[in-house]
Amino acid sequence: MKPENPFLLERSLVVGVVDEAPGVKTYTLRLSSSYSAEPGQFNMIYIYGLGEVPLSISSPPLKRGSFTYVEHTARAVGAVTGAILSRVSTGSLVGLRGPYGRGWPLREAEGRDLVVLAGGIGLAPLRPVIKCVESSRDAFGRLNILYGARSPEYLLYKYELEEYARIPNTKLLLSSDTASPSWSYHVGFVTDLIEYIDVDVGDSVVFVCGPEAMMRTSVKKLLNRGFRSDQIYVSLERRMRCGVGVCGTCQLGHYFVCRDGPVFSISELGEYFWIEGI
Amino acid sequence: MLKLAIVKITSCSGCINEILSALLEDDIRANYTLVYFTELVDSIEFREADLAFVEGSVTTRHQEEALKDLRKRVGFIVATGTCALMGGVQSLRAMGDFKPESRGLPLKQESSEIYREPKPLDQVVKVDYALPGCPINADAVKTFLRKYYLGGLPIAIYETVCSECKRRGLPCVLVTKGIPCLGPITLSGCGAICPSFGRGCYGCYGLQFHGLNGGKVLSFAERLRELGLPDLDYRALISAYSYAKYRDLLGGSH
Amino acid sequence: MRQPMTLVEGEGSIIILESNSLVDRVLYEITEAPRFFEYILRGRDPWMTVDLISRVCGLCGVSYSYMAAKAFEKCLGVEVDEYIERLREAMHLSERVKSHALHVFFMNLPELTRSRSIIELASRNPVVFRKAVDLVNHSRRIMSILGGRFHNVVNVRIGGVYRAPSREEVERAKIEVTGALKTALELADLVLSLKPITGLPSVGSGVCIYSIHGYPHHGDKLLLGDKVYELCEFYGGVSIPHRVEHSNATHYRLRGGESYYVGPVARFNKYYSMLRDEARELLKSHGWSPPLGVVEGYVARLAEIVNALLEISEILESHREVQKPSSIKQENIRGGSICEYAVEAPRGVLYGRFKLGDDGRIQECTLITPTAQNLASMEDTATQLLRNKRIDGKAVDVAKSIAVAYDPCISCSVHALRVEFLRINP
Amino acid sequence: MKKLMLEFKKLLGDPVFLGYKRGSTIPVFDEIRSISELPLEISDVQKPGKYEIVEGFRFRHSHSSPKWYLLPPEQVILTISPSYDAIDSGVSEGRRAVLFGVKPCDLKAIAVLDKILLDKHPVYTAKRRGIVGVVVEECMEPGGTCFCASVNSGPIVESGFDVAYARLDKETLLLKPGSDIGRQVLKSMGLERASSEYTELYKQMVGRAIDSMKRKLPDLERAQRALRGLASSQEFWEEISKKCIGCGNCNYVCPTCFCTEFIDRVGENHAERVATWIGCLTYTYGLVAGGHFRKQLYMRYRHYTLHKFLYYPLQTGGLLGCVGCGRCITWCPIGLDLIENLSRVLKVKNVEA
Ligand SMILES: Cc1cc2nc3c(=O)[nH]c(=O)nc-3n(C[C@H](O)[C@H](O)[C@H](O)COP(=O)(O)OP(=O)(O)OC[C@H]3O[C@@H](n4cnc5c(N)ncnc54)[C@H](O)[C@@H]3O)c2cc1C
Ligand code: SF4
Ligand code: SF4
Ligand code: SF4
Repeated sequence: MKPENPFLLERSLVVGVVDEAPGVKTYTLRLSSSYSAEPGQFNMIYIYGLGEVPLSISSPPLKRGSFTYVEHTARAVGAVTGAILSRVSTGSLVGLRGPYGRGWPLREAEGRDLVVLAGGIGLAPLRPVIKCVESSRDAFGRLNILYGARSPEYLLYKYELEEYARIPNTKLLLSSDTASPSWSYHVGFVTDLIEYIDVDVGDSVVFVCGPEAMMRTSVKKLLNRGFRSDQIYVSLERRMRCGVGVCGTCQLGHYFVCRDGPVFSISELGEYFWIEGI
Repeated sequence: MLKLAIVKITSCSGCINEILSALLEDDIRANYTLVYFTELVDSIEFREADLAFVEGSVTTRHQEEALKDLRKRVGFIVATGTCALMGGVQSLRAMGDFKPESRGLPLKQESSEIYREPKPLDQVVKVDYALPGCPINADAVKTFLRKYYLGGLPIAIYETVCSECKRRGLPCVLVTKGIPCLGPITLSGCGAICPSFGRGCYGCYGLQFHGLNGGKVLSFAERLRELGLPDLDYRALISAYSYAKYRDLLGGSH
Repeated sequence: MRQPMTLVEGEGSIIILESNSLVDRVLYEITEAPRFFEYILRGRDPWMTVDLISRVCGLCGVSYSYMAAKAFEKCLGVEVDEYIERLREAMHLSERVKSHALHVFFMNLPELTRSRSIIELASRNPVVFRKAVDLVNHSRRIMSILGGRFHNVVNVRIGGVYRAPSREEVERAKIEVTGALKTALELADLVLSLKPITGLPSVGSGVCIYSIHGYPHHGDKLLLGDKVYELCEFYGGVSIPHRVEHSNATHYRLRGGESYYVGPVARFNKYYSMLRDEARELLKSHGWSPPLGVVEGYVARLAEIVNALLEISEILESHREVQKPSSIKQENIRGGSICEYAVEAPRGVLYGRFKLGDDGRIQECTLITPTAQNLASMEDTATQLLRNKRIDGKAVDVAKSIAVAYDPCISCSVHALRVEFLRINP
Repeated sequence: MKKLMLEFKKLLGDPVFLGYKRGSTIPVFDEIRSISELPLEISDVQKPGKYEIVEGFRFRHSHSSPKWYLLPPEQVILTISPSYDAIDSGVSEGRRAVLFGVKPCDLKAIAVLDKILLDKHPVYTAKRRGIVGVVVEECMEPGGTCFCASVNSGPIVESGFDVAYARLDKETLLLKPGSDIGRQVLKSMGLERASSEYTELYKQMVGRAIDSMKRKLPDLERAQRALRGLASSQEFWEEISKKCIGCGNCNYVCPTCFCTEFIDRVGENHAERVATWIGCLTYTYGLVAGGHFRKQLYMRYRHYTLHKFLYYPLQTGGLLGCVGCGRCITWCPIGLDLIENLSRVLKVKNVEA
């Protein structure tokens, strides 16, 4: 018997590209209609001859006709993402497999308040969360969105950020590490915004995604504000090559980040979250 | 078509000849125009290029300036070979008390500014990619050129010759025969050629310096000493191809 | 007037000196920065030297390693198994094939067919190009099987080789040799029918290794005219090094000031009769016979390619399993020995002399490369051909084509700048 | 031995035999075509950083292991065209094979890999599913770096095999069945029940074998507790990894290490995705664009150790990642001794919280 090969790819057409920030673009991919994914999951995107990268799904999959459409926001940092940014455009093909991983525990957030805390490109996996809350607004309590970037131009989804504030019962807090003339929001780190969180601390969940250092600071501050470690979820990044828990490169302690994560609660992570290089 | 320049400074042309072998592939020739390659093309100047392979280490002020000028005209520079990355064999002269003087007639003007210690390219200009090896091998060049044309790069894997040796299933010459082998501290890429000939690696792909420090190199040297290599030899052996990195890790006194 | 050299290995320029707007002398300036190999090798032990020295030249590294190994073997009294010695010769010969193939098809052929480069030739005549590529790739694989890789092979050591090829490897190599031979003969038919641009006999006499057994590979005696010299005799007083002001390279001339040349033409003219019958037949059928002038070097190179492939094939036929691929007696290293030897590198006689100190390490070393010996002859030939001609594009072309004909490999950049001999701190 | 092979051949319909095979250098795990290829007349001498083959009849293992077959160093998992059509999925059905003469530690290692890879990794799964018979050689005289008894994976086997044999001396084999197939094989070989003289001798030899293993973890659980307590001590890990140079040899020779890199080869008109082994001790492990999650060598060394002793059990439902084969000790070019390190962990007093 020939086993199934999890590394086979689906050929996917790029149907739209949006410039987000320097070196960051959002791509809309067309997939077969059977595709579906949860917020916080990711796909492996393959570029011919160059390799694969894990990219978070940055929009809830949209079914239209005989296709499903998903978005990915990619930042050029290396061998493969560099090629995506420089070569992939509307009409290009890419290879795709997924979705993988365990996403945000939206079910658990139902009926409770929700804090979304993101730094830089970290908003990508959280955007589907915001969209899901928006589309079933009554299922959730208050929504706080805390988002910051190096400078205003590095914010993602600028074209819709302000709309988030118009979602009922939602508070949007933005920050920029550096000041600029047109910037009317907070200047400083996104973690500064934690003190302005306006939710029922005892009955809420927090989803955090951003650079590792930012997440550590955030979690410390959140714990100080009284959130319990089982209320706080982070989405982790590790070198990731297979996506299906066999290559071992994404291990963090006994977890395979690709399969058991990338979303974990701080209580699940325990000391893995705090020990450098474990 | 991408414009490709092949530039040589102080070196032996071994790498360049491996590049030449890569250029014999039809698809690669179809995608690159050679704007400068004195060995193959009778043209002596070029204004700009998308990509340049630079072979050799910097050993004169003249070369240093030429390289800086090249940097301005070339989009992407590949440091080619262990010379370009870590100084190469010519750097061994820095281990003695060498003075670049001639006994007979004086050296020519521009070469009278010869450096005692050759510089790897990244000490002079920004380097975009590195291909180690003395010489590099044509397959690595082909891979690079094909991936570069596709808009990407080969992903970086930093591991040792042992990795390749083991994956080939070769019996370790150090463990089974007590032969001094530099495989454990040498960058992979050659495919463990020397162990496959039953001999120890002599480090021609250069020190696998990532994640190593002087102490670790010395502890490995200690092991070589146990295997019967005298002091001077293990130092010359470890630094023969990668003196610049060796010195970074261990300081000039070693 | 100064014009950078192209289609050669390494960096250099052609300088044309004028008098009354006419060519007075043609000089070749080697701008390659010296690497001071003779200095680098000091303090090294002979074992390491054999590997290090191959980095003198990326094209003919085997010749260097082989020369050094033989030099040490000879003065240390190391016996090498006969088959193993033949294997090393096969490695050395495949390097000759590779180097000549690159030279003839990538440098001579474009010139003979008036193409700007092999790249242009590739689009004009893809069939020929394909074949040339095949030949190079065959030689690439032969060298990889025998020596580990195409350049800087790792399988030459004092006392023999590190590992003799297995039967299976030999079989693979044979297939490559057969393929190479077939391709080489087809290409030879084409190239031998072309005529060189300039047709001048070379200036000076040819020097090559003296051989009684066959076409010269390596040895400890040289042949100049009809006279046989010991190496130390030849380089100790017959060939005299000159420093010239215009170049980083040392020049060599005979005592009387006359230049001499080394390389395929010198070998061919002296040892034509020792070529295999097939090689001679091939030449005859295209009307070539000795003596050749240096500009007809590609003819000699083709003959040598065919001859070398025949020899390699014979060596592979004699394959046998070897238990001990090397015989080494480290204790034999005697302080104070002087080890010298010469091999016929693709471009001619390569001479090395190593003085070992009491600790068995190299105390002093001299390397005399083929190109260094050819430079004076190159300049004399070009000067004789162009003197009193108008200085124009054509003159430059001729000067260039002389350079290409000699195939100066200048990247070795040892070219023996004598450096101040300083003591190395232990 | 020959009979044993023949019976398996008959019963299982001509499978291939896989085992340690003598070659021109040292035995490696490969296909066995004839009985003469078995390493029956040699022994290995193993010490930290040292391996030698001598005459004898106690061959244990080499750098090679069944991993070489089940999860080969290089596997092409996909060949694809520039238009993203799969040309070849690279995965084929595994050959019907009998593992012949594998060691107890090898068997345990396969059990460990099963938990991680079976039905997830296509190449492994295919090959593993093809294994139809297992013949184990029990170790009456463990090798110089073995410590299987400390980690409960040897020197004898209790389950998971068809036939196990012990070489009581050069000529005498004691066989035991471990499955119906095994019983059938032994029956058709017409073997007698061993007399108590032999079974006594066997028991004694096993006892001696266990005692002779120099490396011991007197109390595995205590060691694990200590490791847990020390996970955050940078100082400790720096100290015990001081001599490690990150060459990765331990990873490659370890029969349970499975970490994999993907290399993308690109040719003139197709590309290949190749899975290759990667070592967690090498710099690549933890390297990401713009950063590194385990930049210092001590971090990678810590991961290796903790993975083997703490994380595997959590990933496999209780199996240790170390099967006590000692390969990582023998094949370390420096001769670093994992078990000696662990003994040091045990000696650190105040870590038991
Ligand atoms: C679960 C998850 C979701 C992600 N989502 C996004 C996203 O939505 N947008 C985005 O821009 N980036 C995202 N990343 C990061 C992104 O995967 C890396 O930037 C990318 O892999 C870098 O690959 P490269 O080939 O360009 O870089 P190179 O440095 O050349 O990397 C080579 C290979 O190593 C692996 N690798 C390197 N860096 C990382 C990394 N940081 N994370 C995982 N694998 C890595 C990849 O397999 C990559 O192909 C995500 C990472 C993870 C783990
Ligand atoms: S032979 Fe050398 S390269 Fe190979 S494993 Fe041993 S030490 Fe490493
Ligand atoms: S084994 Fe070492 S010396 Fe030999 S070719 Fe490879 S890197 Fe060079
Ligand atoms: S960790 Fe070492 S002793 Fe344990 S199974 Fe792996 S190689 Fe064998």
